[in-house]
Amino acid sequence: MTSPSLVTEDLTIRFGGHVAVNSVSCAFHPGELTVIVGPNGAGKTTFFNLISGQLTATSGRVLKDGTEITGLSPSARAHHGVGRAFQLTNLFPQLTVLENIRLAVQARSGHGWRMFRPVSGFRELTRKAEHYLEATRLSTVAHQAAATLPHGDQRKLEVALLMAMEPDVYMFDEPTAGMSLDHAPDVLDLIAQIKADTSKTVLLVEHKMEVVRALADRIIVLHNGELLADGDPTEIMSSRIVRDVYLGTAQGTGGEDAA
Amino acid sequence: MITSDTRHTTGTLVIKSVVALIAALLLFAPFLFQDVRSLEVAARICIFIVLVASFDLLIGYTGIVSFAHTMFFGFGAYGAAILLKQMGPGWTPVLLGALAGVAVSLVFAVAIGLLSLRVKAIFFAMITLAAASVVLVLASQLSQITGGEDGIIYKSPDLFKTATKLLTDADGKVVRLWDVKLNGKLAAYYFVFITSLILFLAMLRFVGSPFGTVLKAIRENEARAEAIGYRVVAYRTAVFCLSATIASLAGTVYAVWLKYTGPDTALSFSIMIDILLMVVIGGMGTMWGAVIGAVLLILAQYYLRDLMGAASEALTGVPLLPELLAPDRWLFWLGIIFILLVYFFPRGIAGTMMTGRKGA
Amino acid sequence: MSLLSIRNMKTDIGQYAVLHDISFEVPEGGVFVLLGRNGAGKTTTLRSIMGLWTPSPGSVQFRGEDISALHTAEIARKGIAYVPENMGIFGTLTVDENLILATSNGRFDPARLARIHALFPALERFRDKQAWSLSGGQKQMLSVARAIIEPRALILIDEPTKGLAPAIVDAMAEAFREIAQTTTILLVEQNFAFAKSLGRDMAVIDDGRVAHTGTMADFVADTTLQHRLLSLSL
Amino acid sequence: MTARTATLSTYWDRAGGVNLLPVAVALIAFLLIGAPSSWITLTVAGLAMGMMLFLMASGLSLVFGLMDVLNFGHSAFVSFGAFISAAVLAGLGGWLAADSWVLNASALAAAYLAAICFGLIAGWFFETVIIKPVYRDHLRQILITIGAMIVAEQTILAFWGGTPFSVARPHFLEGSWIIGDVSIEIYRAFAFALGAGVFVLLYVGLNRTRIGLLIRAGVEDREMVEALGFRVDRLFIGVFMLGSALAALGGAMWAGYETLITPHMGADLMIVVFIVVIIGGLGSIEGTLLGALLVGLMSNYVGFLAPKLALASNMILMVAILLWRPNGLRPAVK
Repeated sequence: MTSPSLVTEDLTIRFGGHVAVNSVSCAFHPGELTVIVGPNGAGKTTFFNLISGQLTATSGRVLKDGTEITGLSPSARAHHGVGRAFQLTNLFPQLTVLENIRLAVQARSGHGWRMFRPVSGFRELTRKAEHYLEATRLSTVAHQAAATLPHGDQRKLEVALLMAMEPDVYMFDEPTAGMSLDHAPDVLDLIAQIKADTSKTVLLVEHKMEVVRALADRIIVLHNGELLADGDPTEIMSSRIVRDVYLGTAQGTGGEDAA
Repeated sequence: MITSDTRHTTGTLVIKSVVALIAALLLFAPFLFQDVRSLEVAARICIFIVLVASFDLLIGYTGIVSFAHTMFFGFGAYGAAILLKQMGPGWTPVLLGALAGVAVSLVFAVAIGLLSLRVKAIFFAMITLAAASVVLVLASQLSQITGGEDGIIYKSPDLFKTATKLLTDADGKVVRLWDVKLNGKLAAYYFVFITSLILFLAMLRFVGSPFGTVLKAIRENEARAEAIGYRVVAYRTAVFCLSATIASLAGTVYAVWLKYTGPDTALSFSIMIDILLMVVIGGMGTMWGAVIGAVLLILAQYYLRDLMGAASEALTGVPLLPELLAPDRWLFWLGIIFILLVYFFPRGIAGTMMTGRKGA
Repeated sequence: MSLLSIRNMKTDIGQYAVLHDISFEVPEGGVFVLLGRNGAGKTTTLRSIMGLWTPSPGSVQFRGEDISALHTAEIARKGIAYVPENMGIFGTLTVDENLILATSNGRFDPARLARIHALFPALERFRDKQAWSLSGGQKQMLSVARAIIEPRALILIDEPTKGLAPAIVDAMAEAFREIAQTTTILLVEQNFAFAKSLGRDMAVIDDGRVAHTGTMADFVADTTLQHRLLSLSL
Repeated sequence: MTARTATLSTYWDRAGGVNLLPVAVALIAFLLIGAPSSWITLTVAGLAMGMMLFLMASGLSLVFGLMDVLNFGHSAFVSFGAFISAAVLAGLGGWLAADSWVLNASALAAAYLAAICFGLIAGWFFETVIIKPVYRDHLRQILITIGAMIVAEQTILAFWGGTPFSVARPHFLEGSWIIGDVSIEIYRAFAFALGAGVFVLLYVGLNRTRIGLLIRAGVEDREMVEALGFRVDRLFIGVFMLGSALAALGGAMWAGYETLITPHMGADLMIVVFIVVIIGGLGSIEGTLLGALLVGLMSNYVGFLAPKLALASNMILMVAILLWRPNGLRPAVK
């Protein structure tokens, strides 16, 4: 087995007396797509925030390719190759789609500090940005302000931003949230494409079971901030404990999570 | 809302041609307007275009509200003034003064930036206001160095003396071109014009560069900019320093031109108000807005006041109105116009005209 | 006549259009459940009814009166109470202060207070404690108690069981059943088991539109429909 | 954190925490100044100045806490309060000159009342016309209120001209009490007492009344207060008017304290007021009082020990406190 690209060790965060993520230890490997499931309030998004740096852990460590990144800022973690997309649409609303993507490409290229040459002089940035525009089928709206896009396209742009960062670790937080079923496949295709590249590690928070079934190599179940189960999709999906969590009969929160 | 797209609408073309026209007028100002006062106005316009544009880098492009911009302008002006006074006229004090002004500005900008750019915008505005007023008080108290309230009078480099002849004819008299004497005054004006032009073009470069796009990204969505890998605090501090540096250089140039530096010309809060008015009236986040705002307000400052004076005299006898129309009260009207503008045209003149149809 | 009727409601938040077309009728009495995936627009629907976002004009009728243009406070005074997802507890105020704030004249009706204390004994025990020191479940109880400290016609409740321990969820279900005898409840819930046990009528929201309305019994019986709308496939 | 620092901070909190800072400043100053009589005089002056600053700053802070609105034009109320009370006092010169203690006091009361009434009316006007259209847009808020400040300052100039205006003081507040070698200016003691009285009223009003309960709740979660059926926007106008009236009263008291006022006094005081609210933490009147006392004491001590550093000392104080607590000493819970 390959060495893990991302490892969490006893990752914990407390808000006052509430333990939102409780001592989660987990290793994620390249070429593997892990779906994180769990009822609302289980700590999935918080877990993501701890990995990508929007929150800093109370205790425990995060390692990327063996380097500790626990205390780093989100931008520094992005430079270590940890990229994430957000659950709520989180774009640069007044900038065009192309500008949005180019910003992500540029962050990756490290050209952000160049101030004496016009953007148009950086051909490779635009070329790459256009590549991701095409990959996400957003070319036709390239010059529209992000805020004016329909919701589905905004979700795609969210994914495009992540792809343009070219991270090693991709983290998707409910990429199809709020999308009707007819539009979701576009985004799922994109994730499948990323998954096809065996050097990439993908983490995905997702509720829709058909998505989980189609994409997951592995499922981990979070419940009340704790790692409840971890393993092969078929095994997990048929396991008693997961059913109990989802149907609200397990100890702790009940929750039909698909709602 | 500040527009980011400057695609070629009619409005954009109009604004750009107006700016080009202003540039041409400023370039030929000494030949077009041959009285002393007009040249004074033209030079002031050049300096303020730079000053306002550098403020726009903060407020319009990055969304940072600072009230310390005159402080940096003052550092540059006092740097040159103090050295010109101590060392006598020459280029060395000007250069050293510029460097010293920039150095002090950078120290302050870094300190303020690191201390308070992490906190809310409103906090930053309050802190810069406090810092600027402390510097203003210090400048008037340290009178041995700064000349206190009276300021400093000094000589500029010899080249800029009115008596200097740039070109002489056979009789040793100064050559006239279209009836304009090619003397030191002319050289001084072109020194102002060219340095301002260079600084302005440099800023145009900055905003069109990858760096400029990062600033806009931070203005739009700070958290996401951080998440895709930009160190927001570093960029904010950097643009604050950059803007401070340019303001400081503009201050040095102005000090050389005026041959006088005092709290009223280089540090006072009313200059800060002028800058704010200019950037808002012209239009934030466009650079062109800085040009239009600076030109309009300075023209108003110089010429509208005469008009008001006449109106005030005409209304003698009517209660209060003459008082409100007195030339010194012109800020009253400007303040009202400013408020109305922020309500109804928050993008200012340039922003409003350049906004294309939505989603175009 | 239905108590609350939503017709073609559209809501924009800032530059984003969130609700495209929401229509449903809440009859008087019982619990009406709104289901839907994360981000589908359930919370926005409640907030639009409450006037915390601006819905399209004429889209919200309460007892036959258009309330879509009213101020939130006026909507509340019409007899609609709101229990938000974050509970909206005033942490620096005591439990009693939180409750008294929800009365219109600053005085408790002793009978109603006694009923609340019977429903949620913890609120009596900690009357003078600052509300931030309560547990999550107790805060939720306080938030619900605030909504019923005076008679109301309709209570909007947003995900009351989120992050609560099962014992408290059961107590909450019990309390809701009691409240529903006198007051209509419009409940947004992700916990299907909980929703199932309480709801009489229901609607499913998806992508800012209403995807289904009907009775809870029919919806529970129709697994294909559930599967399609909620992806309940575990 | 080590066990030792934890214990220290526990002791600190138990003893009153940040509330002790003014006491600590006073003690340090006592050691530096040496002469007890000067120290007492300075302390009284500092406390008086602190109380007046508190009046000017409390409205600003509360308004921010309740509506997230920061009024950069707040200083206009201070200046107007000063000028209006000075004008009333000048107009009632006869009463002031009279031998009767009652007439003296009535003149002062009339002046303060005029300032307060102006503050109430101007506050209402300001909130409805200037602030309301730009709720929730900080950039435009800053710009608009700065614009309003310009207009207000120019109006004062138009009315009273640019020359300093001298302020009459009632006879019974002139002079000092001499106790041993300690001299205490009567006006300062009076300013302190009046300010302290207003603070107590505000404190009781906020903590013991229903309106106060609504305000405290509104500072925490405005939407929820509205969802409970209360018009926070109307409550806010009330708070805004109260804050403006307090600022005007503070300005009126300040006018008597300085005895010579210029139209720029508001803008100059504004800086100090900002420093006060930044130090104290926006949104709480306890924090504002703390910040005001600290600034008042520091200004007077430093003004005595190193006159040139007086204003810079406030700046240094602010920087030090921000480095320690980036949100100020006692910010409102958000």
